[in-house]
Amino acid sequence: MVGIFIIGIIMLAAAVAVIVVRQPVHSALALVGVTLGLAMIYLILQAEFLAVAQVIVYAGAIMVLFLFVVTLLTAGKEETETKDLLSGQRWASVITGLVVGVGLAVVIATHHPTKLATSLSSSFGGLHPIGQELWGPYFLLLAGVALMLLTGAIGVLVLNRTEGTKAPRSRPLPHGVSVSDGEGESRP
Amino acid sequence: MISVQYVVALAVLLFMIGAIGVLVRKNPLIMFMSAEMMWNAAALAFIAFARNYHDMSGQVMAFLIIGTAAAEVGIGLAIIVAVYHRRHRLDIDEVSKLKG
Amino acid sequence: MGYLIPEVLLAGGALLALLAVAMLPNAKNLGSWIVLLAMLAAGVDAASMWGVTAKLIMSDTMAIDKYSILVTEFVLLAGASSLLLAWNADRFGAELPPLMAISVLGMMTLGTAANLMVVFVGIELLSLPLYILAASTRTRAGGEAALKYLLLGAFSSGILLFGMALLYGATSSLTFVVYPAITAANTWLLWSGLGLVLVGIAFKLAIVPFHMWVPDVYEGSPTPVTHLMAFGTKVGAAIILLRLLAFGFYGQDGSWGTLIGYLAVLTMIVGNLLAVPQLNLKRLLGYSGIGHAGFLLVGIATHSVDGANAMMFYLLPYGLAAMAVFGVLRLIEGQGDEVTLSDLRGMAYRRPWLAAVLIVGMLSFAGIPLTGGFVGKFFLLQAALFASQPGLAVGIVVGTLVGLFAYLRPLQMLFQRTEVSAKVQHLRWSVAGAVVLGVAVVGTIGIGVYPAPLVHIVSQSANFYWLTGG
Amino acid sequence: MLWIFLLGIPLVGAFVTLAVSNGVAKVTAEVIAGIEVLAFIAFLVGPRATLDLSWIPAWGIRFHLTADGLALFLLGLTAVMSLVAIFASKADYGRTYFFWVLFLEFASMGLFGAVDLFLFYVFWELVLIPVFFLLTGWSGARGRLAALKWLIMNLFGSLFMLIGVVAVAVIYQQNTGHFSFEIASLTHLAISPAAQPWIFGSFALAFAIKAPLWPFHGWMPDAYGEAPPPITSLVAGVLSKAGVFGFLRVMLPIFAPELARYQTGLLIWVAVGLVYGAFMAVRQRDMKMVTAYASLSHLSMIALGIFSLTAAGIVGATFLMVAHGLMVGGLFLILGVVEERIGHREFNGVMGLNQGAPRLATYFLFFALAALGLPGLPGFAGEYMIIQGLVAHEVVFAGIAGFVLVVAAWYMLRLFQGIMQGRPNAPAVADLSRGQVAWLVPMALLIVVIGVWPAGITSQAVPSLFHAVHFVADRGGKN
Amino acid sequence: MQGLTEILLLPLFGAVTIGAFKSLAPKRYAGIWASVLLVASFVLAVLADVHLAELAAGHRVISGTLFNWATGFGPKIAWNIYLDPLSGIWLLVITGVGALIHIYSNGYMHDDPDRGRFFGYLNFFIFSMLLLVLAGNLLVLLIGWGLVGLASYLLIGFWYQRPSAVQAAKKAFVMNTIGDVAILIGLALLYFRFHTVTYAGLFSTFAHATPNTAYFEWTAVLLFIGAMAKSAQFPLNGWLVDAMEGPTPVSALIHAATMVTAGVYLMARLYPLLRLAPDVAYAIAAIGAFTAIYAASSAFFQQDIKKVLAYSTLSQLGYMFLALGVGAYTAGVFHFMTHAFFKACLFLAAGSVIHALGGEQDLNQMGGLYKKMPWTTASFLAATLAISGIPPFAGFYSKEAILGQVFNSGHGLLWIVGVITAGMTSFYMFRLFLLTFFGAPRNKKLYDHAHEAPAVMTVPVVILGILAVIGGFFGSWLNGWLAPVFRMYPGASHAALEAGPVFGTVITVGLAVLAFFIAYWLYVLKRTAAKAGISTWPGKWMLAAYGVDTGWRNVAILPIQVVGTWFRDRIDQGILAAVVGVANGIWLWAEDLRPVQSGYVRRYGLSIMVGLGVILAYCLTRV
Repeated sequence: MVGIFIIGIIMLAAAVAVIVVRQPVHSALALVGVTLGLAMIYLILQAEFLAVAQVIVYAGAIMVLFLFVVTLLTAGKEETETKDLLSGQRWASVITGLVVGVGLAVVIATHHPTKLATSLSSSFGGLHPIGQELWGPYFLLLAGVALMLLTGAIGVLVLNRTEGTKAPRSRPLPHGVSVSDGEGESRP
Repeated sequence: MISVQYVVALAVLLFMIGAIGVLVRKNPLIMFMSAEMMWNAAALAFIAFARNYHDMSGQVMAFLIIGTAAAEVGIGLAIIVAVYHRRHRLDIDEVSKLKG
Repeated sequence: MGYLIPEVLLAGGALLALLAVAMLPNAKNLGSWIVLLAMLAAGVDAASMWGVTAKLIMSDTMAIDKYSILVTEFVLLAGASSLLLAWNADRFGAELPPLMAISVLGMMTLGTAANLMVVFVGIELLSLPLYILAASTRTRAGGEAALKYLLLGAFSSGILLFGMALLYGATSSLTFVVYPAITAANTWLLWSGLGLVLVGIAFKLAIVPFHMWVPDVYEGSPTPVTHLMAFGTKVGAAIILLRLLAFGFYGQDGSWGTLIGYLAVLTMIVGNLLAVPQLNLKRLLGYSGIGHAGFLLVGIATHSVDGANAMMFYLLPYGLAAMAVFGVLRLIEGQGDEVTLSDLRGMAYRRPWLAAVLIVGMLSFAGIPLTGGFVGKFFLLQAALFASQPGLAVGIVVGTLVGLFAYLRPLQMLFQRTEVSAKVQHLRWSVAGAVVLGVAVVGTIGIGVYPAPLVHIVSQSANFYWLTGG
Repeated sequence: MLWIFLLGIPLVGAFVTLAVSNGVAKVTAEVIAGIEVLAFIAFLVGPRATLDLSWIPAWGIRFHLTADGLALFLLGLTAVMSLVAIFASKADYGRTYFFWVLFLEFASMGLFGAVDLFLFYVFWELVLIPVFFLLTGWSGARGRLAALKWLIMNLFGSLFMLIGVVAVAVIYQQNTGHFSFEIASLTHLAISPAAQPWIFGSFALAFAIKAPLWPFHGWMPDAYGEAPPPITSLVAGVLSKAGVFGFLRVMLPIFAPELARYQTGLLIWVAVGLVYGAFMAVRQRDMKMVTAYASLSHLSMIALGIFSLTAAGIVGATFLMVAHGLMVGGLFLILGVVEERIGHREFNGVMGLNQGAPRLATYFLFFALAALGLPGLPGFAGEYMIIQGLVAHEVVFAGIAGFVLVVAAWYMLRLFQGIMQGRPNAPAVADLSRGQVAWLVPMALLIVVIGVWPAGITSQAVPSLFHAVHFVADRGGKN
Repeated sequence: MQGLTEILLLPLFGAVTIGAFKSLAPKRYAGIWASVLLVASFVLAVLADVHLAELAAGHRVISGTLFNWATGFGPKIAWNIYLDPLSGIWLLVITGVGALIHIYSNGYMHDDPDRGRFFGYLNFFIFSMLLLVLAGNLLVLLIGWGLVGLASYLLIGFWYQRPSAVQAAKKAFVMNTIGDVAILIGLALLYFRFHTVTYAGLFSTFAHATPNTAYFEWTAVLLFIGAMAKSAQFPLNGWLVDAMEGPTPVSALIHAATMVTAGVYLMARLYPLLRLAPDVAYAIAAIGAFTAIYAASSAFFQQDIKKVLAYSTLSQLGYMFLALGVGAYTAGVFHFMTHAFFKACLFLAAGSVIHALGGEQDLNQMGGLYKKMPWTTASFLAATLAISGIPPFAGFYSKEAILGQVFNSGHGLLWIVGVITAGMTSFYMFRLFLLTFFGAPRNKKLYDHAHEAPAVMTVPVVILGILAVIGGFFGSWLNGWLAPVFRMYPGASHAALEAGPVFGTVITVGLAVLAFFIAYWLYVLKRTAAKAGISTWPGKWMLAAYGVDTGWRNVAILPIQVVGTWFRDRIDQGILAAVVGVANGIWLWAEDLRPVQSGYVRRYGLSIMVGLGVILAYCLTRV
């Protein structure tokens, strides 16, 4: 219980950091913190498999990708954000965000979920039950996610192909690294 | 026993911060990260409720979210790279030729 | 599982096409042919299921009923027409057919969704290929469109997901078809969850004020992709909204109906209004799509079987008209990506048949009799009035009137006598384009002249209220 | 089955015309329109077929057309005027032009024949489209604007009427449990008092805009002014009847009690339009506008007859519709010839065209006299019957109508004399060609015949107007 | 129907054939053809009347129905043809005088290039006029009524190059339309009440009607307005004088002998209605008397030979209405007949003069013509004596019949007016006669070229002159001839001719003779110029007919023009602007909204967020 509070506070701090720090790299690092915090909460909530998945996928793959792109794109460019030229955007965003957030918080605070009397099985959230679900009734959804990942792969391929390359060659999957020449500005 | 409300409240705050982040930051990467944060907040809420209801489907949902996020990030970053690799600044407001 | 053969066929087709593209890079149109055949097969298979009694499959996560079959057919039509519009054009890339197939698969999934997970997966499956496709020509506008679509899509998906989480919290179930049975309580949690989910879906459906990505993305994307967005995405988003509200929340009388009603009127008027001053034809169609989303919402807002049928009905004429207009657009644009109103000058004299197709499509959008658009609007009006909601009817009328300005201006350009635009002069027909236009025109006029079969089919399929025993 | 020919000939013919080359398009269209006239004659002498097919069974919509006395002569008017308009068109307008004209003929035929409310509405909107394109593609400098005004203003009314159409059917369904759009079955509806004025108003608005009746004539000056003369004559001669026809076809059966309730208001409204149109016509400098506003006034006259809710007034209105179509259609064609000869539409004092073009002057005078209601010509007969009806209801309106007839003499003669008479101040213009006389003569003869023998039309109109007459009798109305 | 249809259709046939073939046949054939047809129909008319006379006195009606005119809204209205002694008189006069004038026109219009058109119109007029008098119901009458208006319009504006002729034609038509409309409403009222418009049907129901009700008064007023317009009774008189812009035979035929007496015919025809509306009958008499004296005084200072005659026509028509108003129907018809003779004669003679002077109509240019034109002078004199009421010329008898019955019926004031008018008539007619034919020639050049008209013109003039001399002797025959008509239905108590008091005759004739001497003294002895006195105030007023035209302009035309201008410039512009304004408003609104679509992703996101907030708020408040 206390753990959750502590982790939560740290996580919130990191989350705020994501959106306030000036350097994108710092943001990405803060987000790593958030995802790790989440993983810990998942653990507390008896979602062990997801905690592991969160660490591997988010902290391991996604955030690395982010950092990679951040460094790629910020290299040799101005790193900090200029002044916000959209008048009132910042204030309006914060206010509406707070309104929505507070509204939802009030909703949550007034909600009293029914607590189940039965105790949680020890295997809840483990690899086995989730696997049974995923490969059982939700198999198609899993397949769908797989298709999405495939799509992602194709997407990276398509989007950062050099001009004149009509069909996919045996190009390495790492995304958008070496193929960033000649495209993008080619609007007639 | 942990009250699910606190966890969901945490998720709400995370969601809120993510939403605000998308709207206030000009760097598309950070905006995208903020959006990921919103997804994560949702996943957190799912897991919390799954814990509350002793129902695995919430966790399955969270798993789907993580998996989908991975695919989405791949595509998203590719698009961002494609759009920004020639630009001087990572500024979303510069990408506003289409309007009206 | 047998009910999911169309989906499986399409997924298989996508994978096969991907493989073909990778293995045989020089075989022109091979991927397209594979996907097209898969789509045809899926369509035939889906049609063969017509007599099925409505049921839930896959642990109550998917609903197979006549609506799902109709949606399957509609989105396959959208997909096939988009594919044909991209036929023979190298600049969209060889991966376009499998990506489109995946997107269409997402739309089909939405048609069957009875569970929030399926909704989520379907929406993402629909969106991710479109993000890529929007940028696939790698023009500056395409990149901008893709980026805008992506960021806002991710943002709205976050909202959608959070709303689902709240719904899950309120009901302890992700299978929304059982909501009426398990919760009689109208809690704030339930309603705020619904609100957030509505926002997420409304984004995809392009409902004001969640519509703003639409014109930009439409304008920037390649035309076949825009067509898929305009037709397919709309079908998918509309059906999921209908499913969610009519399956999960039909017991909660009035409240959401009124909300959707307000949104419908707002959307109809704003969408059509903003279409008026547009000069870029695709952008105009984007706003027009927003306006039509408003019309679709009317059907849902009536909170009745009639309304649901009317919405279902409206999707087809809308899509056919979109096929006609995008098809003409595609022929005019040639190697370019942009068609402005002045590019249409003199077409009625130089390319009378093409002009005729454009006229039919635009008039269907405008809801003129003997086109499907009119019957659709008529159906919607009927539903609105049966539901004793004259405000919605007036909204339809005002929206249509405002939209007229937008639809008539391009038509007047066709009759510009003095100068003929260069694009029209250098226009070349293509067989694939002709097929799309032919289907579009025959369908539009056919539905307009003899709508009885479609009305019958749509009315027949309205048995989903009994699905849950509610 | 005759109906299939009546509708099919112009429709198929339109596409045939589109398929032939530009050079022979006009001849093709002439032949098709001629066949259509023959088909109408066959219709007139043969059995009055009705066509009644199931169309959209789910909503009780039927493809139901009849040619009762109300519609019969309007169908004839459409056939004749279309033929004349095609004759009067220039061959170099091209095949698309003739396609639209024939399509317009098809749509008008359907409109006047439809007795299913849905079908009526379909044709009601359909007639707008060809005119829109004709105005867009074949008219003067402001034609495009005129086209937009035409379509949008008309749809403004029509779409609200669509709500009314649907509402009526919905109410019927709620009353009886089954669907029907058959006008004849939609009578005696129990419309709630809250909805009733709105539904009534939606119909009235649409009809008033189409006619047009004051003050809904905003589209009229541009459309009449800019359109090519044959199209102006079709719009003013045939389509304008659709509005007042709607009052008879749709509103009289469905809204008889409401019409009676609002009668005084309606009468005052159209009486204002009557005077307004006449006064406007007196002060115009543009020759087409004189006729346009005269037409506005005439249509108010027709509406006045309808709203008198007497047998005489309604029969007179029916008759005047046909007569007015021929007269004003012919007048616009003549003015088109004049405009073509002199190159502008202004007429200023005296122009003395008579000097060089006596035949033109003769036909001009004939149509002008017909339009001003010279006794012996059909305008007079219609106006007499309308006044007869007004006398039975409220003699004040008869007085107003009479006053306007006097003003009509004034503005019509002002128009005729201003253009044709006086000392010539410009070089003489060419007279009518033989081709032009060839279509003017039959029109003039037709006008004379129905003027001398109105019974030919009115006797046919009676059975179809039986309901109206009956209704009037129910109210204890005097004749 | 005893040739009635043929009588009707012969002139129509003539008009159509002339119209159709005028460009093919030589020009002079048109006049001959028209005249031949008219003579033929005159013969037929005589035969028809003879046939009528052979019928029993109580059944002197020939009627028939051609075909239905309109049905469907009540009892049918048909093309009824109806000949009785009353219409028989008109029939004879129309065809007879008409034939003479047709013949005369062959000479008068000899040099006009548009002769064909002229005779076509003329024949058309005869057809219309015959239709008017042969009509068996009010509706057919009204059709004829309108068509004669048209013929009058066409003939007044015959010389369409003259702006004044064009204006005059329009004025005549519009003013006549006032009458048409009044009749139209009147007959609608009759049909509404009695479900018929045939004379026989109406009059038989009148017999049982209660007199003096508002319904009958109004109906009678409306029908009388129609008669006033056609017969140019004050205040609808303005057009008749302007109508002199037409060729002179037209003035003789239409604007003197026949058409303008259609009002007299209508009122005589409708005498049973006048019985039911005694107030209107008195008004008719009063207006007739007023018109008589008003027009007579207006004639005093006219400079134009035809205008004097026009005012005299007005004045004589006033007499006829005076007779009808007091119930002296036969006297009215008698005066119509004699008037047709002498006025046609006067006009044709004046036409000869104009013809001789090369188109000059100004009295100031005439004088002394008797030497050059003896036949014309003699005829003109006979007619002048007739119109002045000098015994034993025709006018004396008919005028005496009217004045006598006015006196007998007790309308003293009207009688005095009539008597004074008789004197005035004598004065201005002799002024005209003397200025034209006597005294020294005022324009030597014109005088030198003057010559007697050719025989084709002179013969009709002389025939009419003879009729003007002997026409008065038909009185007793006419009395008997018309008696069955006016006895058929109640209401014609004073219909038959009656003799007035002797002193009345003495005074009348005395005044006329006195007036002759005054005129002789002024214009022959003192050689006063024609234009003398026109600049003094009574002269100015009388010359302008007391400003009735100006009054019409101010009362009717200007207001309509002002209101019409206001409609055009304000209301209609407003309506058009409203249409454009709404469209522009939509356009501008859309343009104003476009910047909202700013292209900035974050703005779009904010829009989503705001929408989310609103929807959330909605959802939460609804629970």
